[in-house]
Amino acid sequence: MDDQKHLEHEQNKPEDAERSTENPEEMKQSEENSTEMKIAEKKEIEPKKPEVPKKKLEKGPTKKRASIGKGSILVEPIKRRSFFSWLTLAWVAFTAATGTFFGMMLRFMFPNVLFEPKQTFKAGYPDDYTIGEVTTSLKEKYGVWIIRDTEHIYALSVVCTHLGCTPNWLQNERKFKCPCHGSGFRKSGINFEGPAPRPLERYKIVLADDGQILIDKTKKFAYEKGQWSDSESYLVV
Amino acid sequence: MDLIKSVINTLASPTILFTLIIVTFFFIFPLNDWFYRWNKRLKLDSFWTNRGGIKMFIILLVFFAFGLFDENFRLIVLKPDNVPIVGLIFLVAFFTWLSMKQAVDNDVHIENNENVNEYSDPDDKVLTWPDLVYIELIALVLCTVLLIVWSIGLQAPLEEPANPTLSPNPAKAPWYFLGLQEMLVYFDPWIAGVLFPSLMIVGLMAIPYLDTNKKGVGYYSFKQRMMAVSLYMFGWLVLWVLLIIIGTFLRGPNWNFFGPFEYWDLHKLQPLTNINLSEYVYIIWFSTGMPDNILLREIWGILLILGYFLILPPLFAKTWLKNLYNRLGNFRYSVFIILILFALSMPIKMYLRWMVNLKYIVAIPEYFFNI
Amino acid sequence: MSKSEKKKKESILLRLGNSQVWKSIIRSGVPRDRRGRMLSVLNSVFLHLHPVRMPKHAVKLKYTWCMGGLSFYIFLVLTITGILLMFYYRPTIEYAYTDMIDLREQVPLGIMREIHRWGAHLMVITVWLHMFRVFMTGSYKSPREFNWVVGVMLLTLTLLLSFTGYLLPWDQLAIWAITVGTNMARATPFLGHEGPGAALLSIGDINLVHAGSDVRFALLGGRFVGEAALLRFYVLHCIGLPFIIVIFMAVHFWRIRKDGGISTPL
Amino acid sequence: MAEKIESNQERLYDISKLNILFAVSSIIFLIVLIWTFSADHSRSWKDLQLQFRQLQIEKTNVRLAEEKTTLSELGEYKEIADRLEKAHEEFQKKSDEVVIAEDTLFSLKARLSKVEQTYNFAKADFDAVKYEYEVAQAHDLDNVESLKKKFESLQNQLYDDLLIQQQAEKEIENQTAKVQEFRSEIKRLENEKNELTQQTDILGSKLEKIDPAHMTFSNKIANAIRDLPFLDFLSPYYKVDQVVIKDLTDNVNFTRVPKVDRCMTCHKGILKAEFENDEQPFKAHPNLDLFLSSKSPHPVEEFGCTSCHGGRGRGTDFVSTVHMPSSPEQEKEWEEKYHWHQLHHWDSPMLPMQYVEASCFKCHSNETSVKYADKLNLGLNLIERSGCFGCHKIDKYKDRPKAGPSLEKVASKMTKEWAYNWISDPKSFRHNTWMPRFFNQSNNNDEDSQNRTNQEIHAIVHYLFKNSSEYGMDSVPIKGDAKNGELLVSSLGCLGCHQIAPDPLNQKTSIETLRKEQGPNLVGTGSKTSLNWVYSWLKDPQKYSSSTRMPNLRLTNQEAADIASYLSSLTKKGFSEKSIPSVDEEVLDEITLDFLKKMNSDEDSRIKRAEMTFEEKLDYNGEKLIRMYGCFGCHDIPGFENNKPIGTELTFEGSKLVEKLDFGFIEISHSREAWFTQKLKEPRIFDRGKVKLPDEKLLMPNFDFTDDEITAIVTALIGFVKDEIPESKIPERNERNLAIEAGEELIRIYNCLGCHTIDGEGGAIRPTIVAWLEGIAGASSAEDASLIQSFAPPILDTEGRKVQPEWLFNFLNRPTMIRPNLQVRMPTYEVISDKDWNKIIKYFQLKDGQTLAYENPHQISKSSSSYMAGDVIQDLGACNNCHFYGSTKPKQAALTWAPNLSLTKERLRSEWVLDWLRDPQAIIPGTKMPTPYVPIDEQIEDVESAWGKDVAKLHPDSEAMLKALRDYLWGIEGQQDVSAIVKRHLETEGYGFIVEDEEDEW
Repeated sequence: MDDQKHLEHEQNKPEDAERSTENPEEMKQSEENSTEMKIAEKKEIEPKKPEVPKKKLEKGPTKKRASIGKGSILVEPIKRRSFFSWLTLAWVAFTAATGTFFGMMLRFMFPNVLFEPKQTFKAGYPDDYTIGEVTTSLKEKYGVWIIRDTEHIYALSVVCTHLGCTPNWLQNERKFKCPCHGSGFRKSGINFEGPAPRPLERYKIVLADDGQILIDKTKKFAYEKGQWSDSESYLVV
Repeated sequence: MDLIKSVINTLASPTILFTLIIVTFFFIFPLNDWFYRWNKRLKLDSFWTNRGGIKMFIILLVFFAFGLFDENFRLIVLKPDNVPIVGLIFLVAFFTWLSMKQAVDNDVHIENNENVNEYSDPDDKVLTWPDLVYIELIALVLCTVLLIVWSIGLQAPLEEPANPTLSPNPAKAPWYFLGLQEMLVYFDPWIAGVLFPSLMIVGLMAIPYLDTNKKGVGYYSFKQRMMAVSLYMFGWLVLWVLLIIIGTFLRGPNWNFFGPFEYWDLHKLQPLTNINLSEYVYIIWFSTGMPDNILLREIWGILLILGYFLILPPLFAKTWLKNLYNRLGNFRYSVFIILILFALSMPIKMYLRWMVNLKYIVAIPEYFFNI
Repeated sequence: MSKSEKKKKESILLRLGNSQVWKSIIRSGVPRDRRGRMLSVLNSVFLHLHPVRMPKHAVKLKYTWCMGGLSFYIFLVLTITGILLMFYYRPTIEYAYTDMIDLREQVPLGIMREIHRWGAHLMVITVWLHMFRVFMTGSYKSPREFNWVVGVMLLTLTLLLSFTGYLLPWDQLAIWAITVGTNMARATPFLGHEGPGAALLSIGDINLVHAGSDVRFALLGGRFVGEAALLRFYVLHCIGLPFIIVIFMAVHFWRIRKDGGISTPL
Repeated sequence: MAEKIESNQERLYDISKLNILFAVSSIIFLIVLIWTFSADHSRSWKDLQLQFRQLQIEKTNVRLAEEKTTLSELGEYKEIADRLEKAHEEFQKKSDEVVIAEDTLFSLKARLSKVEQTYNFAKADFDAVKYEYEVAQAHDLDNVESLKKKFESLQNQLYDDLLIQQQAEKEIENQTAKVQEFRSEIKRLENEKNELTQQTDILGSKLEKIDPAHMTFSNKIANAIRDLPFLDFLSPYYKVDQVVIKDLTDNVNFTRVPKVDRCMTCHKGILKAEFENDEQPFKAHPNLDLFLSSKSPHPVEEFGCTSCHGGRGRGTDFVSTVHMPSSPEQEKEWEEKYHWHQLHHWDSPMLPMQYVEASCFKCHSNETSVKYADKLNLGLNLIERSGCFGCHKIDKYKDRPKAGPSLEKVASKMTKEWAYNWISDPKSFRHNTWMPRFFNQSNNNDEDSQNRTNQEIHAIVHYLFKNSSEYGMDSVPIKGDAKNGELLVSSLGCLGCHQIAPDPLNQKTSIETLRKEQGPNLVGTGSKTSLNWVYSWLKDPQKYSSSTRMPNLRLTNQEAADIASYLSSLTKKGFSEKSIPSVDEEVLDEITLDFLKKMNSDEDSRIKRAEMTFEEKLDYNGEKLIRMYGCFGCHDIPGFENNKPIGTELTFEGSKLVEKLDFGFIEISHSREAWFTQKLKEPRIFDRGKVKLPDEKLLMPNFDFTDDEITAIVTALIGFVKDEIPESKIPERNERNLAIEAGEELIRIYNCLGCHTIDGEGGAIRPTIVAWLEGIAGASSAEDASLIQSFAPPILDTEGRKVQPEWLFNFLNRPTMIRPNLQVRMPTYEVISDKDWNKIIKYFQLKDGQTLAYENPHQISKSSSSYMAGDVIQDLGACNNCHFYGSTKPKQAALTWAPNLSLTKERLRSEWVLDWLRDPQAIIPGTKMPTPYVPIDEQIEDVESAWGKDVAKLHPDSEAMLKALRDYLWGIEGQQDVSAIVKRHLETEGYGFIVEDEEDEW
């Protein structure tokens, strides 16, 4: 009835012993286990029983070697040259294949097309915007603020440069304030308080053929890289 | 009443709270013999007695009971997703007490050359069935009961439908990441969001390899592993649990600090202007403009950082931590000290921000590289 | 142990316990003596996680706090409630939120969702406390170093599981917590498009690491938290991470036994 | 060896062999995985994009070379380049000064930064204290006073800081200006140069992006690696392009999913006009003004591709997109080139190009004629004219009048023999009749069937004549003059709807030709019916059939008699003489039994049949056959007033699954188009090879459509789809559009465009006007376009703005003479209800943006100065040369006569009159109305002396003068109906055509 289990436990023994050479405490434990077993099986001792551990014990050293051989064949001394090259080749190929397989998994995560909303849109005519004001009406739909100062119109990203929250324009304090970590930005988009590391980005803004403002969110202009002087980062009015 | 509240509000402000805790922490959890002596002298180990435990429990209970009468406090504490953190506070307090009590108990035994409480004769074992299995079963049943009662009593939060264009104010990460989020206030995302978490995981994993102390296995003990326990406690209680508590209860709209009894006013303003080290150097001290060359501009910060990580470790190895260095050896010491320096950089940076409005030590936003 | 007197009479239960069917399933029958109790642990695939005999302190709640066991148990509870929730929940931006409302309003015993959510929080806490306990008893020390490492992995995975689940209700709390959380991935050095070094990874005018090809994209399946992110988090939450955590758990439990059971003072 | 033996203990395999096996299998594993990548990487669209890129490079290079040559030949460019060089030299000389200035600027900026820092800190402190102060104030806290003090001191400090900051800013501004001054010349010249080189620069930078030859070294490397397998997610050049249209959907049966079209992945040039002449797949869309471009009404972002063309939009290769060839040749070509086969797993394959207009109907289904979709329009018109909707329910044609004439009084019109011959083969009498052929078709032309069908026709004719009711015909009171009748037919406007074409005209069918086929071709009228019938019909069509669309032309007895005798003279030889098979009771019995058996048992049927008399059998069969063939679908037949159409409903035929079409044994491609085409060509063909009883056979008659007509009808049929189109995509259902649609439908039904022209459409009658003109005034007059126009029915452009609705309503109900010179006569449509007239009037009004039904009449005072001036101006303009003033005849001959001006104030709208006077040609090009003369170029003194002070007062405001003229027009009174005068004049003096051209007096 308990043959199988019994066998298992016996098999474990040499391994336990092996490891427990480093660890006396553990040896105690495993010994305990085996004594435990003996007690447990006293009533069902079968004639085979003494044979099995004996056999195992005899084979112990050989088996140990064999098991090393299984795990790391490099130890095997035979025909060093020929198998060394085959084995190296095998492992190189296997590793490369495994790498390729993980590459496949990685590549699979990047689809060839995206179903994301359009990044280019028209935002009315320049005259729709009041000088000196921040227009927040496009924030919800397109994710931009449009700001017109005396000479320029520019489109500011509504993504906080800290962690991507959406700041709010506080009209009275004349600043953008991020609710997540308290970063503050001036009307120009330049950061002046809180943890934001850099100013808000500006989007490409040009006049379309029909005289409307065309904003392209795929093209960003970062202040710290000096891109705000790029002619597409603002619209002259 | 209002006076108590305003006192607590004031105490809860980060500078005071943090300073208080940092100053007292290592007296409660002594780092070395010097602290240990003071700990004894101040009778701080009386926390870890039954009486101390009950006192602590009562204080906590009274605080919360008292707090619940305050509308602002109630509003925050009873927010469904914050309830686990209230539970966490009690659980952490209880288990800290429980473990320390047993540890202190065992310390006495060890000092008296007695067996620790956990010791039992290796031959005198108990059968797993039914003792362990049974108490496990009971624990599971009780746990299930707790979970169901909790579930019936408190509905899981469901707010308005997701709106990608409208950030709630404040927008918070799940509570168990609020420690990280709190760090984000002081550090660039790549440090607070990527480097620190990775180091935390790596650091935790490294613990068994760094702690060469063979003592203290299988029983609660303190004195034998004083430094290990205290450092762990610091990381766990201060840099993790405390930051979570701050992030949950004390961070309000616009990520401003609010006392536990303070109304979360959307319009509250705090002076948060801060500037980089390079600006300090070139603008405020040298009164020249900022150099165009990035490396030149940030050289001071870079030197400072290099100094922090390259000069301090050998310095410590020669002085303060000589014993430790000798015990751990080169490699272990290096890893250990680097991890510790990283952990320390957190409070350091916080204080720099609070005291001198320092934003970044190295600020190269051009390459998203800020420290 | 001392209850062996009770076996005097062959009650129906006992006959049942000794029947061929019963014995074919539970080999040891009803444990009535020492051997029986040992066998009941040894023979059960579930119980043999435990050794047959244990040191006394290991049974004491005062020592173990039962946090490891509870963590595992809560994991099972979460698995079961999670599977149930999957019957009603559709991970699409059209339905995710409304399905949550329906779970609350219409689905019989929709309390499963509460159990799942609070259970998740509780599991995070129990895992932390388990780690705390293991640290305080020095149980990470040799020979259990590696199991501590595995434990840290399990902690990380627990947090990730909880985090991926956080998005699924698709409410403001969810989307913004995940937005804030995943935005950190943007700043991953070299791999995130706003991380240090990412700008260096470009050839000519071609930026190799940008919002559409960085690590955050791989996580979200898009440039922002949207439909693809919901699906990816759902898959990670329901299959990906549980698959990994189960493997680590198996190693963790196996190693507890192989490393000599629960830590014991010498 | 010994070692080996030892190591082989407890071993089964030779380890070195296993190593080799492992190595080999790992290598194969690796190769297979690499293969996976390469298989995934090679896609047909990438090859096409590569080709397109080459094409683009070639084109751009050519254009760049052209631009460069132009530039190099431009003197201006060289000059600027030289000047720029000089400016640089100049700048170089001043470099020392520049450096100093820039240094100053730099230090100023440094100062500003410092000042700004101070200010920022102060501001932050101030804001915080301000908040605290506000809170304290609001809640009346104790520390208000101290906070107030703090607040005020900070405020002052902030102000000081601000002043300092502003001053620093000002200094920088000045210094910047100074620094910029040095470079201003260079900058200006560079701008000028850039303007000239703009085009070259654009082309150059484009080439730098696409042409490796123009790339920098690192870009070349990037170009080489960006599309490699695995790396192609980073920043690929070749990628799938798509549009997602959220509100247009593909039907996947359980639900509808947003449309995703990836067509432009291969059709890369589709939106670029410069590729208009390239080969597919790179060719630009041939009609970018109407489709795809963002300026067009159907931008690609909103409509995609497959919403019109069909096909599987998500596909990215030739077969999976379900391309469909438009001809067998193309099919063959595709099979060779693309391994094309029809993918059957998509219910809406691409439409072959010839049917693509079908898709217009998806959204424009309510329009009577869809602009630019000629084929679809033709198809829709053919369906209407052929009366398809008589047997097949089609929602679009709900409540349309029946296509054929009423047969309620048929016995009075023709003989039974004629009717028999007509039914058996209508085209043998009239080559272009719409009446289709039911008999002698491929499934009933064998002898047995013919015997049977002959008897069927007998029964039908019997039924029709037996049930025909009395028609009180008038007999012709006067002898008609056939010659004059012919003239009248060609001049009164009959030919707007009818033709008299004895032989096929061999012209392509179009909307225009169809307009002339509104009424029957009048050939053979004499053989068909009697003189009296024609006369009575002409005098009052409604008397014969109350539902006929034939209008009343208000003919005098003489005119009617003339026309009747002319029409009666048109005979078809030999038709009535055709022999008719005799009635065969035996066959009739068979038919009777077949019908009876459908309702009764075999035995009962026989008994019932035995009880019937011969007459009853004919009756019984006639009724059953009319029911079976569905004759009542097109004709009013007594006893069939409320029957449902007999055919399949076609409202959503375009969405019918191909699986539901019975292709029988006919081997044609299994597509809707092919089936429809075949069905129309040979309606009974799908019976071929099938064993069927007579009453099981297909019934659809043969219309003998030409191939072009079939294509057009199939186009329309395919367009009858069930797709749900969101409101946002279909033309807006506003009041205006609805009114226009309703009006257009009526205009179509009553064929107004047979005579009138609206927006360039219609005027089918004009060629006959030309013929008439030629007959009456000679060939030279017939070539004069304005003359033709003046004798053609009026152009109705701007009608809505032009006339007062109330007048129009009265006119339409009781037309009166407006243009005295016209022979063509506006008929009276008694069949059109007031409601429909209102729709038509509303149509005209809303089309011209006229929303008011009632308006204040234009008020004038005859004593006003303006009126007086108007009097003078009308005199100057000699309006009375052409226009009637009440009963006063115009001065010139009838040839140039124009409307009676006494009608003006009731007929026209004042605003329109002003526009008209300002420039008549702008409103109706080619009108003979000249722009009235107003004296504004003359000196004011001359004006006053010549034309009086009233005119001078308005000088030199031409607008005011025209207004004055209008006021005068509104004052003209007198007799309105001048028809009697005109008639008398024409009878006595004729039109007064003059063969030579005459110099106009004005």
